Amino acid sequence: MISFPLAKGVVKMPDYNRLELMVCVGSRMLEDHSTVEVGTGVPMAATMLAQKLYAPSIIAIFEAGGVAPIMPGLPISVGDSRTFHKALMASTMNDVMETCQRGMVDYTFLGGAQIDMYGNLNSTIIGDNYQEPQVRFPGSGGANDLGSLCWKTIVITPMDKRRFVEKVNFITTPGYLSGKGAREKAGLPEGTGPYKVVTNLAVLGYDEQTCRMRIESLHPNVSLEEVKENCGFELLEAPEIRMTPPPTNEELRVLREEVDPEGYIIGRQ
Amino acid sequence: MISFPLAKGVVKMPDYNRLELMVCVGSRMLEDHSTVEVGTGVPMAATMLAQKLYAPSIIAIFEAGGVAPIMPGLPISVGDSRTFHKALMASTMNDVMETCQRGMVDYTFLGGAQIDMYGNLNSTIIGDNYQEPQVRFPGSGGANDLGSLCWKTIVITPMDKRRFVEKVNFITTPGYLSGKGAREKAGLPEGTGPYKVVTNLAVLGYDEQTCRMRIESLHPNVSLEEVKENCGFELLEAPEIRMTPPPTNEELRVLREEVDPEGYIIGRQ
Amino acid sequence: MYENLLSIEGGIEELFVDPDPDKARAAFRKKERGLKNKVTSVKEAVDLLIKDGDYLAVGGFGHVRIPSAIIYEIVRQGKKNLGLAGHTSIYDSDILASAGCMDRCDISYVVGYEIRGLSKSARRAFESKKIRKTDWSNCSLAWRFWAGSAGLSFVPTRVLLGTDTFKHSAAKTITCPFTGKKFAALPALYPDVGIVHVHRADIYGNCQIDGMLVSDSHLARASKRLIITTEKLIHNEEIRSNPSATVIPYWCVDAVVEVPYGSHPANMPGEYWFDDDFFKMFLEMGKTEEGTKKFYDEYIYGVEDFDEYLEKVGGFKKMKKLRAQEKLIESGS
Amino acid sequence: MYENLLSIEGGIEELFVDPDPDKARAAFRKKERGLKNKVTSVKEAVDLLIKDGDYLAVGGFGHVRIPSAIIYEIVRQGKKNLGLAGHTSIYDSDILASAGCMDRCDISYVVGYEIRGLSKSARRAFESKKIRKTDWSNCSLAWRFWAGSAGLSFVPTRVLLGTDTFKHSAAKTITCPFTGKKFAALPALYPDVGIVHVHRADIYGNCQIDGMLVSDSHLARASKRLIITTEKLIHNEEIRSNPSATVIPYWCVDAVVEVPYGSHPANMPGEYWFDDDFFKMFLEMGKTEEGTKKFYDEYIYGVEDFDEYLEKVGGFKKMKKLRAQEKLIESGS
Repeated sequence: MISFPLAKGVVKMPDYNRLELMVCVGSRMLEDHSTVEVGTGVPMAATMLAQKLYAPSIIAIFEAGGVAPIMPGLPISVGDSRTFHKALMASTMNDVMETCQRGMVDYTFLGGAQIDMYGNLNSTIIGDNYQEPQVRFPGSGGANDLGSLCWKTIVITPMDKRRFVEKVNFITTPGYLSGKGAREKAGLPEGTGPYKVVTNLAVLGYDEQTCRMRIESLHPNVSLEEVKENCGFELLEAPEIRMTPPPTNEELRVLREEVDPEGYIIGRQ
Repeated sequence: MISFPLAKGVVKMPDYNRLELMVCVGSRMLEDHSTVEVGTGVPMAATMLAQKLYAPSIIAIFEAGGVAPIMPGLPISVGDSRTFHKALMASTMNDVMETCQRGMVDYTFLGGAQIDMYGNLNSTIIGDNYQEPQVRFPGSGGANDLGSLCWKTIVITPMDKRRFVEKVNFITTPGYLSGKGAREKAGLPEGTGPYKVVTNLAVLGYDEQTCRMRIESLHPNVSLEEVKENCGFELLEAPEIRMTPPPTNEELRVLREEVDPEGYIIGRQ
Repeated sequence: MYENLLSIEGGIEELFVDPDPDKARAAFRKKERGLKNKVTSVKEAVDLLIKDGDYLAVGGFGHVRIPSAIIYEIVRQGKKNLGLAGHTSIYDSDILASAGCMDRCDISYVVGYEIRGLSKSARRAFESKKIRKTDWSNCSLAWRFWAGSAGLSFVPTRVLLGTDTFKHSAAKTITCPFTGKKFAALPALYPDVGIVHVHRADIYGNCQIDGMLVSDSHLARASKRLIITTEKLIHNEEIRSNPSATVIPYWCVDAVVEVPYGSHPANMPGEYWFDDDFFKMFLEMGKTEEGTKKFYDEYIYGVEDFDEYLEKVGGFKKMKKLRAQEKLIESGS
Repeated sequence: MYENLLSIEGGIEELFVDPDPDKARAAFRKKERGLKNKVTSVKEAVDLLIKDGDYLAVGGFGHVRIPSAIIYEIVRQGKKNLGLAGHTSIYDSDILASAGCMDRCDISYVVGYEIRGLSKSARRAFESKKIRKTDWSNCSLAWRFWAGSAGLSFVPTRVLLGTDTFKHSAAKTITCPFTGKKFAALPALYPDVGIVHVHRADIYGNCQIDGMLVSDSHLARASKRLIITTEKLIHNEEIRSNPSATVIPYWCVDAVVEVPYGSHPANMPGEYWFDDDFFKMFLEMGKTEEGTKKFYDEYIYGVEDFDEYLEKVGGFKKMKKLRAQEKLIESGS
């Protein structure tokens, strides 16, 4: 089922870290000439890299109102002045989210603290007591809005058993909820939902029948076992599992020199 | 009950026509430093005259989005460029009507083809067949919105039995509907409703208990009988009926020279 | 508190446009996202984007900032059975209705010309049952556009309630789940085609409008297809130098046509005043069917395009006069 | 189609603000309509307009265009038991929560500083039950402001549905009377006090904002009282020369304070960039309770007003540097 020969223990190339890897792989996901609503953090770097290399005409949209900026540097915030620098429109949160709600936004690109097999995301709390949690995370921000309203949700997050869990503590942002048809039953727009998960080990997608997460491509020098070991639930496998092409020198150069020279994202290891 | 001595047949001063009279009387209705949403036609002239003479700081609002303009001439339309000339804001219809809906607009100033004893207005059709009426009038325009949402509705319209009718053919814009409490029961905002009707013969108001129209002041040389004869329903009388002060020379001069020199409104006799 | 939840009252007239947000989303999903040059001609825009039977929404305020060139071309091409959002619709609805292009109309304001009075030609059209009618108020149509632009199927409001305007609408009542209060639920309005005249646009369709927007930002977003006419085409760099001024983004737009004086005889705020003489003539001719026919023969069928029409109505000399009136410049003569 | 009308699902957490539109209208009815000079000081604005127990809404985007001077002054005056709309609320909510000024919060985003990570001081505050919490999403709070600005009690949307964010909100489901589809009804949000920092305002409170508005035009309109801080006071004639640029009209406003650099350490679009060093220091100090206490002692209690604070954080030299960063001007040194 695996179409390339790789074993555990192969020496990993030390020339990029896992965040650089995720940003580079994420940057290749976005179709040119499509609209993408960009969440804060890693997605901003991946989108900026995509614009510089693969999707020069991708339309990046930011939830505070920025549409299609020519970003002079990595935004620190999805609402800062870089998100509307030489933009086509500097609008409002309502306008942007209403644009998502009426079906004009193809992708959203999100991070997340926890994810389950249906792509449900938790960025709210760890713990059972909502009013007095073990850890309080920021909450939805725009994530629930975007994961509800955009056509396809791409998540970028590193992979380990604490993040990829059987059941998230709190569904902040809807994935496929409890499985096929559950989004529509809940009242969410028809035909929307999780699309890909870009991790430091693999690219994951979703099985159409069950809406469960599956392995679609393995990153260089990563084995299927390693991916499964780092996941807290049973991962399905795509009919054909490919190898993710490694970050190219060009990707890494542009990422390090032009996208995030200060290391806000890729220096957070 | 009538506090001044005037009989039918007294010679009327020919120095103003009935539209001039209505505009002048209407211009005195508006409190300075209040917000008024101005309907098209006569109300525009009355508001402009008020601004020049009595209520320099009245805040005129127009339904296409103009707020507090310094009008260089009589607007032809409640949406033309004069309604936002040197305005404080040039906004949208939604913003203006939402401002009314949240209770920020004190008065609306409307015209109307037919009115009944509860101040319900018809500007839609004459005839019984909605799809094939005898006369099709414009319809609500903004009148239903404004009469629903502003605190006090002032209507300016000449008086005769075809206009002041027992039952309007079509309630375009709500007055007190069927009487006290009916607006609230229908779902309209609490405490809103008709306030005054300025006609060519008298100023009319409403009885607080019954919400029925009543005579409050008679215009110069107009008798109570004349008012009643020109009304298709029984008019109540205010405890004290005053005499409307006649248009002053100053009012007429400003109206003719500055407000409507082209006679768009006052020349329509 | 909730006893009213099931007692929905509803207007009795026809709902002309499906408010289903998922059907609308399916249409919006197909719209072009890329930055494509969309500049075309009036003729081609109308030919390719407006089909017989379509439901139209026209921007501006009836005789202010209306897309006259497109309206005339619709008549010239003989489009049939159109629906229209008669949202403060004055000269635009009159021209379409009197030419027999329409068979249904959501009315908030038609037939009237504000202080210029009623139009006989529009009355003939709208008093006939050939145009199926449903009544609303100005802002109920504006809110319906908002609901469409927001991808919803309805919006609650506090207008229409208790009136015959409600009865002859297609609104319904709804009970607020928080307060138990009654609201008028208005169905979202997703026009097949929106048509808006703007001050400036780039070739992709990013638009700037001076002065009041009326409901055009929402109307444009709610429309499945959108035709923009613009006084001036500007370079994309001008758009990008002031992104706060973009009121309609390119992704809403399917065609951009540069039409200077494209709103004549209407008022174009900041550019030119109403052509009062023209309106007077139009309303006078409209008093008889023959007059109306003559008007169409002369000013619409009798000209090749809008430039020729502008020459017929007075050319540069007239436009200069209307500009001076708008700019409050006393004429020397 | 209507079988769902009565099966209302609802979030289980507390609704902090009454969405009754008639009660809100009664409050708005009392607001001043006249053009009054509303210029005052930070101290007086906070003293007169913010009462213990009030529910606040803060404009901007948490660390972009926030009204820092007012936030600090609220702490300095020791206001208590405040509620807050935590709508992309970052530095603003942290400062108020960590100082113990708040006892309840509608949360869509707190605790986080976007790519700068989480704040320990905010976590200590928000992980405690001393702050009662109800969760939402960013745009559900924005739509709640819209519903307030529109004088409604609710607005239907397609977010929150199916999630624990819904369960721990105070939203309810509602069935569309036209399509039978399920929506999330969000209660209108009418804050007691809104606080917005803008680029320019006149003495009456007519405001201009450059760049994205986020939700501020609606937040401002929905608030029963509104405090504006502005980088610059401008003459009313400037407002009247460009009425399309007015995003908040004076009638919403109760106080206007000129506070240059009034958003520091936040980014003020077009004016100055984030003070990165300051944020680094703040987040570092926040790691311990002692550090947090020290921060407040030094930067809030230890200064008389915002001008003194600006001197402490680096004065004109620092502001010049932040301006250069925002303007993308390479520094010579």
